[in-house]
Amino acid sequence: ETFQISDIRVEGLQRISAGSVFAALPVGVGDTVDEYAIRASARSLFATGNFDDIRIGRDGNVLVVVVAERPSISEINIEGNKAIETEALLDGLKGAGLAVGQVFQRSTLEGMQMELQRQYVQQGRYDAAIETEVLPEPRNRVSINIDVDEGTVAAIKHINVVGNEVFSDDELEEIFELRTTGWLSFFTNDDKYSKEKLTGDLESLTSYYMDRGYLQFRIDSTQVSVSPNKEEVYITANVTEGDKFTVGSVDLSGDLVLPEEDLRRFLLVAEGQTFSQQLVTSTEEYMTRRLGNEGYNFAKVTGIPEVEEGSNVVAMKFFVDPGKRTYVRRITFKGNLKTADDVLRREMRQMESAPASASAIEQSRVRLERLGYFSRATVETPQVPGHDDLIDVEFEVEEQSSGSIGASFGYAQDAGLILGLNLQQDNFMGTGKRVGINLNSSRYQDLYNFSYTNPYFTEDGVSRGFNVFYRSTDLSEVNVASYTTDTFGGALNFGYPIKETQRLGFSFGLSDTEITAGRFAVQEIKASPRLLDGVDDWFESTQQDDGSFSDVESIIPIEDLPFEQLTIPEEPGFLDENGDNFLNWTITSSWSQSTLNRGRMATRGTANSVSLEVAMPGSDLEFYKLNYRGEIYFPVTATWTLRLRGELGYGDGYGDTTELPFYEHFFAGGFGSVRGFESNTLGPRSTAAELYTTRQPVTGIDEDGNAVEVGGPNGREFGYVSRDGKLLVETLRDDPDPFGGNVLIEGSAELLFPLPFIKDRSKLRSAFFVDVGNVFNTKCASSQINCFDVDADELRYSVGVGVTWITGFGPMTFSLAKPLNAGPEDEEEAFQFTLGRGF
Amino acid sequence: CAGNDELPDIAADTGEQQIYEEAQRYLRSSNWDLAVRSLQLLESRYPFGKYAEQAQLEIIYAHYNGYEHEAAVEAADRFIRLHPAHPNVDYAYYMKGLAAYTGNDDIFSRFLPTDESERDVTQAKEAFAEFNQLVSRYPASPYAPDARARMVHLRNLLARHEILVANYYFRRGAYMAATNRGRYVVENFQRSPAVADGLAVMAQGYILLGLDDLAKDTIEVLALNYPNHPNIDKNGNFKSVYTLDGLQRNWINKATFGLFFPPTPPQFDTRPKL
Amino acid sequence: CSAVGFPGVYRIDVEQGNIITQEIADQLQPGMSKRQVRFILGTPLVEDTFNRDRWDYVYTRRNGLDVLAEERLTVTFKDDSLVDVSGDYTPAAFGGSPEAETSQDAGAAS
Amino acid sequence: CSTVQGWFESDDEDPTAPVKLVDIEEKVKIRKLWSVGVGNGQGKGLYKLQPVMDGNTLYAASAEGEVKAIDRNRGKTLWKTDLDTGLSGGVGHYGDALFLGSSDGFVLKVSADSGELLWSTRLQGEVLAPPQGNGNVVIAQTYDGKLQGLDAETGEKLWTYDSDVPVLTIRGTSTPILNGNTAYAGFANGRVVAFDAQTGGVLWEVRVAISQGRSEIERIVDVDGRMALIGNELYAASYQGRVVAIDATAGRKIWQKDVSSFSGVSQGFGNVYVTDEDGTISAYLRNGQGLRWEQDALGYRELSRPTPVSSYVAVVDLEGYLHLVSQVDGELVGRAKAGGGGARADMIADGNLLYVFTNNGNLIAYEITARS
Amino acid sequence: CGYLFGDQGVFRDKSEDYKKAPDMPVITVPEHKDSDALQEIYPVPPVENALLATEEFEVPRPTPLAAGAEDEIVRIQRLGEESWILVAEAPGQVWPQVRSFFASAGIPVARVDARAGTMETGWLALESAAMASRFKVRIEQGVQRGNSELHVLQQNQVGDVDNWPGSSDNVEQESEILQALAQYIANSAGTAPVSMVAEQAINASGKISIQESSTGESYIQLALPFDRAWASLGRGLEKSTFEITDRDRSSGIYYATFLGPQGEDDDGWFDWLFDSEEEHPQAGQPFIVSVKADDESNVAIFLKPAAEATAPLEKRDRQALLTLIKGNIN
Repeated sequence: ETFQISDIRVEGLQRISAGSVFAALPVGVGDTVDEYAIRASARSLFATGNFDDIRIGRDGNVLVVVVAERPSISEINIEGNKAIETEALLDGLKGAGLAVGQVFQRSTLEGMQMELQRQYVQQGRYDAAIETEVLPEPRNRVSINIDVDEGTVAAIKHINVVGNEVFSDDELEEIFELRTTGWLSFFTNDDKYSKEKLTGDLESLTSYYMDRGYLQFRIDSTQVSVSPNKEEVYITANVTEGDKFTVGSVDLSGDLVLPEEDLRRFLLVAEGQTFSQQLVTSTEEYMTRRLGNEGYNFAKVTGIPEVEEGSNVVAMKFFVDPGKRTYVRRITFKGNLKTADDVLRREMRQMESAPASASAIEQSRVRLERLGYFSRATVETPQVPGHDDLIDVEFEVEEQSSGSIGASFGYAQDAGLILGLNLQQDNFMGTGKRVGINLNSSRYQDLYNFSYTNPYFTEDGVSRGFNVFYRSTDLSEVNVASYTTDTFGGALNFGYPIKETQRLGFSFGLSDTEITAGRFAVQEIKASPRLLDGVDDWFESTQQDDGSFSDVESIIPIEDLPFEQLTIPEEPGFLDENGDNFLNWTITSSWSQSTLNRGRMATRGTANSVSLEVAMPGSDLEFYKLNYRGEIYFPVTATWTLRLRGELGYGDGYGDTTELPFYEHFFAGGFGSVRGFESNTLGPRSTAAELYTTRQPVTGIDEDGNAVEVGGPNGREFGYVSRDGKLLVETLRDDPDPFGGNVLIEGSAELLFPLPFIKDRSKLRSAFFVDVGNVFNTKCASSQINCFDVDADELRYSVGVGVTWITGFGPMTFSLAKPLNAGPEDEEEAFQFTLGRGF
Repeated sequence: CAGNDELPDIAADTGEQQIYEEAQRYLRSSNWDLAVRSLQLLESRYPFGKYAEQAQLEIIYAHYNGYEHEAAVEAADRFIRLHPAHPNVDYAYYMKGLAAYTGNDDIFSRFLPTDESERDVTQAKEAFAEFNQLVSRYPASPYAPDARARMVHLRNLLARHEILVANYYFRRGAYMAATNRGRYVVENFQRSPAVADGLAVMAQGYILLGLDDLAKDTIEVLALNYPNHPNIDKNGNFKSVYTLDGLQRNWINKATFGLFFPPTPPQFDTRPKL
Repeated sequence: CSAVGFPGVYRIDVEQGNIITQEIADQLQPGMSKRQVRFILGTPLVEDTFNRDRWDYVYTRRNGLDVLAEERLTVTFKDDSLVDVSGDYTPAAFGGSPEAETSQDAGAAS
Repeated sequence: CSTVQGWFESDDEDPTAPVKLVDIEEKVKIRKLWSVGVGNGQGKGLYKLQPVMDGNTLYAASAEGEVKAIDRNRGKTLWKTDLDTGLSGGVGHYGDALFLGSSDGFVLKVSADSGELLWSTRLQGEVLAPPQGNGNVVIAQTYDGKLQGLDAETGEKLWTYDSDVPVLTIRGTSTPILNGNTAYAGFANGRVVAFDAQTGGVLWEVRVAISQGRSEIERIVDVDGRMALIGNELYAASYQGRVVAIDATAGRKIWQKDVSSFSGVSQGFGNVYVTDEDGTISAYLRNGQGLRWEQDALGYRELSRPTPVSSYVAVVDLEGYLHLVSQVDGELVGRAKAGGGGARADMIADGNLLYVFTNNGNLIAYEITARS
Repeated sequence: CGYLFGDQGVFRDKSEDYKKAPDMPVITVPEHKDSDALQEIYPVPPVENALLATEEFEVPRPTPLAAGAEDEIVRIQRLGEESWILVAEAPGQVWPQVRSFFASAGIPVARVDARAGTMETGWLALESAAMASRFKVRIEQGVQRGNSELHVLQQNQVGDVDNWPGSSDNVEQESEILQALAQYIANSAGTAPVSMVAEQAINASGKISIQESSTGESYIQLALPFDRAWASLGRGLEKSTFEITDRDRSSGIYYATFLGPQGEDDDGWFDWLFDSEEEHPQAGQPFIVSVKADDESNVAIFLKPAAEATAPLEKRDRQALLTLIKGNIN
């Protein structure tokens, strides 16, 4: 019988809101309902999945709906899972609609079990067993315990290719990624079966044959089976090789757009050659890219081999469909949270509202990565909806800090603790300008430098900048001849591109250098033997035959020391000849070229730079320094790269400066040079200073002839000792310090290899290296040791391994190197480490 | 093993009320992650208690203040999914908008003189879409006025970005690219103040492209709508700032190969100094 | 001299607009619909907001201030049918001489 | 610290671990008569190369290609030949010819007197079971689910039957039976099919098991083990399915019982013997009246095909132990160590002589006598 | 450092600029030119009141959902001689309980109008009464969201029996039924059934809310007649730890000083409103709380610091105090 509903009453609700129940009911107040409608509403309520039991009755004209809510899940805990993380399992369950707080249904329990089983079967764990247990909790809730026995992963025991006559089973097995259990399998897991890997292997098997002429190779069927105990997997592939084909004729058809011989240049397939699918695909690729450069972004080139009946010859037909000439509508950038839009846009070689060129777009992408502001730049060219010849170009970049504001802390063996506040920002405030405020102090050098460069002073890339610096170095600290230099100055610099990847640079600098030679300054700097300042009298004391010296007859002030008492130094030191304060203005011109694929940690391309720094006539010192630096990367395998690096330096004085000033000398050894040797220690040594011997006279005669304690009441006076008309000379014994030279020859070959666990190779680089190099001096002082003119067999070699890791503080590098032919004077240093300075 | 340094584990049986009070104290003392933890504890232990909904809302607030914007959006999404018809669901939409609006600015960025319209605009688009959800669904919500004001700001920012790019292309010499960017603003960003500059860019571009009659029409519209635009002189014709043979350069610049005192390229930018 | 700065500064060519050839332009017939013209000439990069019935196919290639190439073709419609084609490649059907003069390729003196 | 402990505790009572053997009271004496080595035995491909008996000679083959004819009495090798191809299926015998399957998909006919190769024909899939001959046709079953009929004289292909192979199967195929002009074969899709050997026409088809369950593993229903034909009754068993008695002429199921076996069925003493994958040996009454006895002392020891010998049934387990149970009540009565890493190949019984071919290639002859 | 951080300074605080973002009209195009290309790909939808708070923007806290710290579900409230039952459940849930009350008490129900929320009994003779009488129960939404109120009207069977009197003829009978009904509802709480009609008819969104005046000052909007509102505001102020020093009903003003949380150990439900642990900034401040009737069934309640107040009342604190008071009016 039917009745008209005056009201609907729902009873038994706990958590579900009344609103959602009323919404689920197909009937409402005022409807007339019959038996069928009531059953339909019960069904639709049940469909919500929230209720275990629904009873619908009548109370007069009020429809009474009594529901029993399904329990909700209070917690899910999983034990016994080792291979798959609990989170991963829970995520899988959430996907199957099973999570804490959800309504619990019997069907979802089976769904859950199947889901977990599926995850394990996918991992090749065919005999995994899963038990579930549901425990009721108060307030109509349930908790679910899952006990997993993961079983063992089925390992591949046997792979058999049936029907291969041309290539042997072992040869084919090499192609397969799936392998039978070998000794490395515990690590590479290559003996774990997975469907994807098998499909991949079958594809590489097919292309292996197709690339060697077997056009009609096909795989008839593959069988995968398990041993009864489900721990071993057996794979068999049944193939029909077909005959080997050679290429008969090759011709192009369709709308070539370019003259035929332009496109034919990209033809890798030639007559008489064995057919190779690989060559066909790469020909297609090169031609499509060439057409892309012509603005045909949607060009399609398909190579179709047509078999001439009955023969093993195939006629290759390349059909060219250029599609419509495409234009770029808009170029957008994504991910440049700090870098301004025009900093990216000015690197573009592709314009908006212009014909699209695939090579220009790719070039733009590489230029973005070469900036060094981004760790990665990718580009997509989606078609503009509604226009089949318009594309948008969407770049996405991932910014990396190209410098840091704030204190930087570094440690290097040669420089000790490097403390400094530096604001070396290549992308200052995202404007693309390079700003550097460096306030560094370390054991041997204090450097204050402010530099500003705008690489895009004009749209075409003419750069303009300046820098001012003050540097005071005390090189005695870092095993270089003991002298200190205080230099300050500044320079204006400009640069502009002369080709897509080459730039010229000019810099006009002015610098004032002051050298203070230490007391023990080496001979090359200050002639020896020399008088010590602070000792201003001498006395004659004759040596007795028992070796002692006679008493001092008289103390004579230094001024009236007869000249011939001094020994004449054979060679004047640099400071003697040129004084110790130089105001030079220098012009540096440089040519640089770079096709590196990444600003930092590049893996492909070359970079060379030649620079000539000339201290112009009219400066106190007139010298020039020529410097070449180059590096080139050869990809050896997909992941191994060979990097060759070289550096040459030559400097000399001209005009009235006889030699390259010693503080401008080249040094070698240590990081960035020949590792395995202590830094800056290779090459010529300085000769220790010779000083006139001083001694305290024991007793002395005062002017009126009676013995007196020389040195006066407050302390011992010093005086020079002379013997038979000559002041005695003693040489300092401290070991000779490296002095550098005016010729630098250096190079290294590094084999970059991937560390097994490291995925992000732009952050960490490891390499085996062979370093070679030394410093020479064309004008060795006669007494200088370890000083040679340019001589190949004096080059030092070392071999070792080094790792650089870019951390938050900047690059951290360490290397372990073994010198092969260290000279007697060279100081070796096997392990070298520096933080805050790259190599 | 070593117990992790979790929140001092609140005794299992502390009542719903105490945990909620605990969370309030952390919120008041701006201790955001502890607040989040106790609110989450409250929710998991009493998922259907009377504070559950309120706790979910306050988790959003705590995440946002703790600069964990993704987590705030996630919490808001969860609230919207669980309580689509909740009277306070507008708050969740609003917070999603705010999280996208602040994006990954840190504490300083509101002071730095960087111009957002120069930076990546995808963040602005996302924020606009989120606020749009709120304003179009709940025009009466107390948060709607603030959301709408931000939407207007975002739209103007997106329009300004187009003009900046147009200025670059004028400097670069790609006049058609600049014109089309101007046209894009005029055609798509009606009601934004950048439309005036869009028209000026179009006019200047057409002149440089030699399409004078198109330029004439554009100038007529510009003069009609923005008579006091800097590129319109008093009797309504257009002051062209770019010519086909580059910018005038003073003699010093010429003498020093263009390296010193370069002419500053004109900019179409009539943004009022706020 | 128009050189901004140092001699030999490398500047990229700035290409703008649609590339049209006489051969393509000759396919235009009066009365064609917008869709047909768009199929032949491609999407016009200059489609003015206020003159929907006029399409300009302008092509320029510049290096700095020197103009390397400049061609233009203007197509006007009247309620969706082609009425006039003018510019460097006036097609025969619109009174253009069969071999239209070649575009001025000579770049301005740098 | 739960993770660290997790590594060391062994899989607590993994339910499917092989049961430890327990000493039994030997009621039977198993004497080893002789043993002959045949090449490297089954090799690595989980093959099931089975020796075959013809009168007084036993023919056995090994995976690396060695074939031997051995005199049954004293185990003397009559002749030995090395076919320079890997072998995966064998040794079929009819008349004066032996039939072998190579792992590269060839069927070889070899002279039973000298081992000289007569012909070889290339098929598509691996031949994992001994091809059968009846004088004018040779039947070979391949691993890709096909059954091939070849001309006995020339080896030329006559007909091919193709069955659909499920995604995942148990390694190996069943051994076809050639009885006069009808051939019977069990397939990986859980069906047994009868053919007219000459023309390849299908006489009847019976479904032994239906694959159910969700994952690929649960859906395996291979009929892999050897079938048993006695008179008009054909017995076959499938993995995760049933043991079935079929009326061989009508192709009608007589009775069926649930079992999961991969090593095959045999019959004797009025019973049908089958070993389940969980290690129980069951004897069902041939007349379908149900189970006669069941022996589950050898749980999960991967038992081979139960082979009736004199009044006992012999099985070999994964460690190579030869067990004898009584045909009457299934009681364990004898045990001997055959070794050789187990013996997958079906054993051959003649009277109270039992020939076992171990996986590493030893063909051993045993004589079984009851203890007094 | 005005230059750096001031309004025109280099490091100007830009976070408020969005409030001044202009919204311009669409450009007019001369008629002979096409204008169909003009559109808005980022349209900004209209908003009801586009008024923006002028002070510095602060991330708003989620407003508290339901107040009512009291635990009992059912209470009888009196104002003058009028009394009614306040139930802490939505009208949709109370309605069926009233029906089952009459059914269990064997009282015949004559007319039911769920939309208006009224239920009328037939004429029944109570033992002590001289004549028959009948009752009319009216259910309406409570002041707070999720609450409801039950009003009972009693009529004796005398005189004009067709329509109901303004107030009950016999007050004792009315309160007797009231008590019984309240008791019945109190002990049938928990899994109370929900009626769809009642649920949808009487919206349960509460009669009280905080609005912002045109001048940006927030106030409490209360949908109750003046005298009812005056009474419940008084009780609400006391519960919100205000001490009423004086009141002037005719001009609708309460003089009250805010005492602030008196350090009772378990902080009140609303302590999250006051920032610092220690003394609340407004504690001890005198206030003027004025009640202004907008119409005969709506009032607006304003909170202003009294003349002699020492601490200024910022927006945040006014908002907090008003929310506190709002929570305690029911």
